[in-house]
Amino acid sequence: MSLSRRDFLKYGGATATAGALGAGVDMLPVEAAAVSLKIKEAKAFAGVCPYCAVGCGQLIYTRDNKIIDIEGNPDTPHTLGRLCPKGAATIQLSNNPLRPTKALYRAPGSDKWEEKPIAWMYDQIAKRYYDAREKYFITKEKDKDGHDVTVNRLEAIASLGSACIDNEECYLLSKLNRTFGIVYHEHQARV
Amino acid sequence: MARTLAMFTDTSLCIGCRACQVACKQWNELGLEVPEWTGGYQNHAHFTDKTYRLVRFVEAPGAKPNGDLAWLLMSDVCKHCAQAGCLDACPTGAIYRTEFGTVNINQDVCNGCRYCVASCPFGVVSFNEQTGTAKKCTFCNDRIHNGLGPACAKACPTDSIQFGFRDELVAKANKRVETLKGMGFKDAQLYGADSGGFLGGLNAFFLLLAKPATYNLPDNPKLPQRNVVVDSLLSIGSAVLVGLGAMLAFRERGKGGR
Amino acid sequence: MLKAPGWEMSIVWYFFLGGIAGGAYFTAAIADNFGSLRDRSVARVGYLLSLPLVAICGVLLIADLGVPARFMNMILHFKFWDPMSIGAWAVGVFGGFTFVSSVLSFTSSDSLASLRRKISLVGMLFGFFLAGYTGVLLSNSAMPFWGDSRLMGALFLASGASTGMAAVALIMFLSGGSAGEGWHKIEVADRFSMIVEVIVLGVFLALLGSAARPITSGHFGPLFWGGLVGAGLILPLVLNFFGGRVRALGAVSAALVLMGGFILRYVVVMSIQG
Amino acid sequence: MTTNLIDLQHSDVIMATSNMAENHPVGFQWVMKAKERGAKLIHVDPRYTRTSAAADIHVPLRSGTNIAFFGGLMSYAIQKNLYFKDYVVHYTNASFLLDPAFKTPTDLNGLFTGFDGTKKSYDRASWKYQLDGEGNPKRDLSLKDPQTVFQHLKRHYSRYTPEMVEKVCGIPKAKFEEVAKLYCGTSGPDKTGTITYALNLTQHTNGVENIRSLCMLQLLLGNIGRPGGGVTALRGHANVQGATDLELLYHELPGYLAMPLRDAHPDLKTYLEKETPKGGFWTNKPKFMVSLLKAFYDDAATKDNEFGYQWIPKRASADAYSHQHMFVDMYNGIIKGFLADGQNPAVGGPNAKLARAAMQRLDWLVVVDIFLTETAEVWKEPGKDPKEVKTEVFFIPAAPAAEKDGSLTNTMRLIQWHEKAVDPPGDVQTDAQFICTLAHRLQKMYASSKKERDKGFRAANFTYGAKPDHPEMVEVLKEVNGVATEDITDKEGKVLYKKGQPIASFAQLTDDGKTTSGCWIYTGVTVESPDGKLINKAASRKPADGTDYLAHGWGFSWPANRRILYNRASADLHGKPWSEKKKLIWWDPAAPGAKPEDKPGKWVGLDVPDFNAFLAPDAKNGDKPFIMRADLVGGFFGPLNDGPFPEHYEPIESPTKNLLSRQQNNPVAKIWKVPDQKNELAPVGSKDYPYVITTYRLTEHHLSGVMSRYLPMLAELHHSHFAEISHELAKELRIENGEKITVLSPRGKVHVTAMVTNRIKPFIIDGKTVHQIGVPWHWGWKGVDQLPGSKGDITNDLSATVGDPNVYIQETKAFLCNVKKGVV
Repeated sequence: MSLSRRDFLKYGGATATAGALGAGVDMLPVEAAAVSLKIKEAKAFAGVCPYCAVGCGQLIYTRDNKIIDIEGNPDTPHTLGRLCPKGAATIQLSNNPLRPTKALYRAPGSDKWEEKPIAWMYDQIAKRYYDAREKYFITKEKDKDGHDVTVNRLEAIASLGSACIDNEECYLLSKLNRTFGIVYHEHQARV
Repeated sequence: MARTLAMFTDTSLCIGCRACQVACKQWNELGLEVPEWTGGYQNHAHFTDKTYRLVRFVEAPGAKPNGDLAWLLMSDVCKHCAQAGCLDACPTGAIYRTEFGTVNINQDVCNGCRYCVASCPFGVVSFNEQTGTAKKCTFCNDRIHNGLGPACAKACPTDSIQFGFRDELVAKANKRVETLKGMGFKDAQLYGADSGGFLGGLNAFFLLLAKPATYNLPDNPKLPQRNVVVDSLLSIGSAVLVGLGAMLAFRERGKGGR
Repeated sequence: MLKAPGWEMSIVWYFFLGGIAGGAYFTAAIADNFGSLRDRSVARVGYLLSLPLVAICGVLLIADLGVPARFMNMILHFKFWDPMSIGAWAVGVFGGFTFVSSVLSFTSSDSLASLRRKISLVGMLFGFFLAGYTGVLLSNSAMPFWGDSRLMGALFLASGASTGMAAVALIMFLSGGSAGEGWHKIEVADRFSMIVEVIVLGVFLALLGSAARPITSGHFGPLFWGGLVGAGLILPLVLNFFGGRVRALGAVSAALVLMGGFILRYVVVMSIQG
Repeated sequence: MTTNLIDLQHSDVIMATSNMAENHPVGFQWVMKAKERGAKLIHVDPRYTRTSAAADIHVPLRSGTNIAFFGGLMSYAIQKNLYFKDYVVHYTNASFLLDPAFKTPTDLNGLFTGFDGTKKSYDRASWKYQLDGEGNPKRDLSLKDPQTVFQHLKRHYSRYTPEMVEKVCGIPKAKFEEVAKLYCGTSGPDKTGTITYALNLTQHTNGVENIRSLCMLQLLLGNIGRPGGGVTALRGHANVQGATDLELLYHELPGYLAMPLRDAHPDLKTYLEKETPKGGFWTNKPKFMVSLLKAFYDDAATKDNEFGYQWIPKRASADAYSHQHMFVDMYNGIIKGFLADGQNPAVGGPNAKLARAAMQRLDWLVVVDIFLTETAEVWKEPGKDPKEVKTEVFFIPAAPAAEKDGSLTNTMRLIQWHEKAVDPPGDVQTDAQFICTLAHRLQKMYASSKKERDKGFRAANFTYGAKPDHPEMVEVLKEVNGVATEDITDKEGKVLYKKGQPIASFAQLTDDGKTTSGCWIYTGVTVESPDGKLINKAASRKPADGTDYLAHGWGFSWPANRRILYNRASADLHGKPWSEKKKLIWWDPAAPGAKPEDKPGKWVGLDVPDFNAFLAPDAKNGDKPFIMRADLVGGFFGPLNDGPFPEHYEPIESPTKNLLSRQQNNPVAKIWKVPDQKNELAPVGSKDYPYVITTYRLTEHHLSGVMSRYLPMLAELHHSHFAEISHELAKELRIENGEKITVLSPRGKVHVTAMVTNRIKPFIIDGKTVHQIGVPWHWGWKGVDQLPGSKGDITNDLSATVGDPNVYIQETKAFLCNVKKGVV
């Protein structure tokens, strides 16, 4: 998406002042040029607010692979480009010094994190999954009438989350857990 | 001069969500600020060099038309006064009025004398220790000069903050007051909409559901510089008195002399 | 809800020393123009005292800015109705006068001396201004009490005059220059100023009524009544009547006047902060 | 929700039972628009909130008494004849006759027929309709027969008088009658009203019945399926709807298909027999189930191996594996390893102290999140010596939405696509990347396995697009949508779908393995254009316009892009809108039929019909709008584990005995026994815990705080963790506004700032004063260091491990606590 004059035009339309700003600006091309706008040269992407389930459309403005501004997308029919404080703060989910960018490992009984290569983490996690499945997998069980039933169930691993990830990711997680045999399989909707 | 732009904050539509406060912080890249206990939800207690939009929360028992408790929510901001104390006070010309009628501080010119801070009837202008300059709502000067509305007005979910040409908004506001009066909000009133009223009218004006004092706003704010002539004349008066006194004391013509 | 500008001790000192500088220079100018040859010592002390004080004022004023390097922005931009703007100008211009007058105060040439007298008559006006404008600046702010006090400028000016005279007197006393009749005259002149200041202060308080509370009651009350009104005005005024004969008392009176002048600015400026 | 936020503007009365202004501010703009049109807003909430501030009437009700309130409203509507008769008679099961043996709590003192006290469960034998010769339910359209659902309903709720509501809920009679008059006024052809709810109704030991009672009121007033009506369910997370549709839930498979049970579903045939109803749209369930199995197992799923049905794990019991079971079983050592992906149970779940203790007993813990949550650092819990925690912890930094492509489903069932704006920094992974990379690693480890049990997992595909570890999200969505596994032709042999083409509608899914679909309700979200390009409808962004206020061109709303569910009910029996003012869809007899040879007639209007578009009103079942129900009508009578009609019971922890019957609590509610006093409960009217506490959320924070406590712009908006208490209680306890207090429950205690406010008032319950306090639950021990107030104690340390008998959700909206001045 390209930075939208749409944004302002819509904005105008969305308030009682249709075209107001257009007029304001056209009256003063020099002024307009004189005051620089940080998102003028930025790329705009269509986002959806990651907080509540209203699903406000957002415009994410970036420069040099960095987010410089996030505001509402005025085209969004059910939100008209408005945001709540959380939506308006979305930028700090990405640009935030508290955010870890390296995989971390905490050994049993240790009192500190250790940075680890991401590949090492995957190998280790996969090993834990594999070992638990091999050790605790239940293939067959007797039903209430004592007949053998194939249950192919793994109770030693539980999976929780998430209502904060995308549909595609939810599906992939369901697919992984269910095909792997996991039955403790939940997310926030339950609480 | 372009047609005057304004922000109309209709507190009867405010749900106190503070999207405006955050949207302002985000766009203007204002820093982190440690909140203080205000007794309720409101933070921060006052406008600061890092808070240009501030939602006020006021519990008003019995103020609802049906006599129930009212929780008055108001998104406050720099009023961009038509007669602005800060602008008159500024000795450097850093504070100026834009062609849209808004009042802005040129951060490259301000030298931090703080006379504007003392001269704002609303306690809006604040001093920033890091930059050594005065800060306040810019009416998103960069945005309005590029066809975008102020960040706060754009974010507002309920149209409590409306942005546009002043004359149009005032007309709208007057209608809204009538509607609200009809709904039983007997104290519904506009604050700063009348350009014949105090400070020549505010370019960020408000619709209130109770008396201004309830929102901690002055009933009739005045331009601080209104007395400069009187005060100067009185000073000259006392100069003359002490001057005469001294002349009498030193009067020596003829005696000795040259 | 209103915000204090965060003007504190450096501004108190600026107001205080600015008042002395203005007062001292105007005393000198009066003595120079209307006094006898023997009053030249008074004039010289006044001129020479005002010069360094204005210099210090300039430094204090600039140092208190958020961005001192941008001090010139105040000078380059002139707003005749804005006390802060012309104030900054006045400090500069008055500084020039004090310099010239100080230099010329050493001349023995009559022509230069008469030039000095003429110049000082003009400079005197700026002296008055420096002593008084700081009050007008405060009284034209949005702050409660400051903004309500119509006579702040008049009060600061009267106080500036008397502290200026007191400073000159004190220097003469300490430098043994209190022998001549100049001493007696300045004591009399200071007496006038003090009386004016007492009257102005009275009216000032009467006009303000409850608005004066920040200084007349609470935390600053004792200092105001005891330090300024009592020890800084009434007592020195009484002592002043004997100051002519018992020079030591005159000197004490002068010292008290200076103290009072400082306390006045201190309570007025600080009572609004925080 | 059955409706659409945009449509709220057409309501005449909106009854918010949730705190909508605070938790869904942007959606609330439509409520404000309705108000500007003259609509009235009622806010029902124990606390006076920012929603109450905007409301015309605030109705404070004691937490945990929702059914008493809704029951009172239903009773009022029936007694005062304010219900929508035509709608009730024809579009609901009100006219159906019930088995004579069936009795309600009115006769059985708080219980329905069939209660087994030892098993603590109901035998539902008598909970059924009387059937005629063809096996169809007998009806009495006059509603007069005492065995009609309607007469039972009337009798059941006749006990819920305004006086009773005042006694139980603490709502003054006059206020209740004012509200009842106002809301029941939305009945009839010209008016509609909607009711919003969120966790205020769900988080109770009768959570499901709470919501049923709301829906029943809406049916009674004829508000479902009509503009400005419906049930406005407001969900809390960006994708809680999607995560539910795609079934990150223990009891179901994607698309609301039951997760097989060992005893009930030994094989696919039995499963489909038992799970497929005789009537309604669910008769298509076999197509959906088989298509899902094909999506999971690809070519490995064949007719001969039940399409891989046996590879799907079978549950040992229906009473197992839910969130609360999970942490009890984890504490008991059954669970060894745990993946927390974008969830923070150390703070967010009930009885959080138990949850943390359970996680500290794990062998290993994997946390995938944006920030280092309390869950990731559970071994650093204040007061805990890390040495004692033997759990091995792996933390994978995750990417927020702005750093990845994907779709989210909002509370309106609207699927919206978001674009990746920037690359994730450092080693940050998207969740999809994490899942697929892990799956690939595991599949490599099982590559050589010959075991039958592993075949399914080995066959499951986790590679989408060219780069295995960077899955192409559109490809995943296409699998969710479903494709043809081979060329599909119609009777004439004309090719409908070529192999691999996305299926356009779930109506075209098959039960013979010719189609896949990862979630049938999403079918239609991706289609193929005539020129063979994949069209992602979730990414379509056509704004609303005058002709289409529901904006069908923006995103894709499941099912089949319908924006208002059950919209057949917006027209009368004969297919005409109930009124011009409230028209949505209607039968156009002139419109051309499905095929040229068919006789004309079609459902048309402002929304996609949630109905067979060509089924005439006078055709069989052409007058039955609720197509997802077996009997095709709205259900007043709807058997659940705790009864076919909602009945008021007190919360498990309550300050008062049940004033309505001898049955104190929901008789079948789930109460877990946990060792080491990890789940103590306060007795009725406890002296040690005399106050009602409700937990809640704030506009400025998000759930367990992971996405708000670490963000300075949000964290600075509240001074510190606090509890809202009334002036009356503060006076009794000599507590000053702003001082630190201690809130205690039998499970734990928290230290918070006292916020003394007019917005909380004590209730008068059966003549006695009952104090209630409110405590938000966003805080944990982590946050922004420069903002001390961003960190605080964990409110969920107070709540208990008890649950609703149908879905096992916890009771965090109403339990007991004590309050003490200072830090004790």
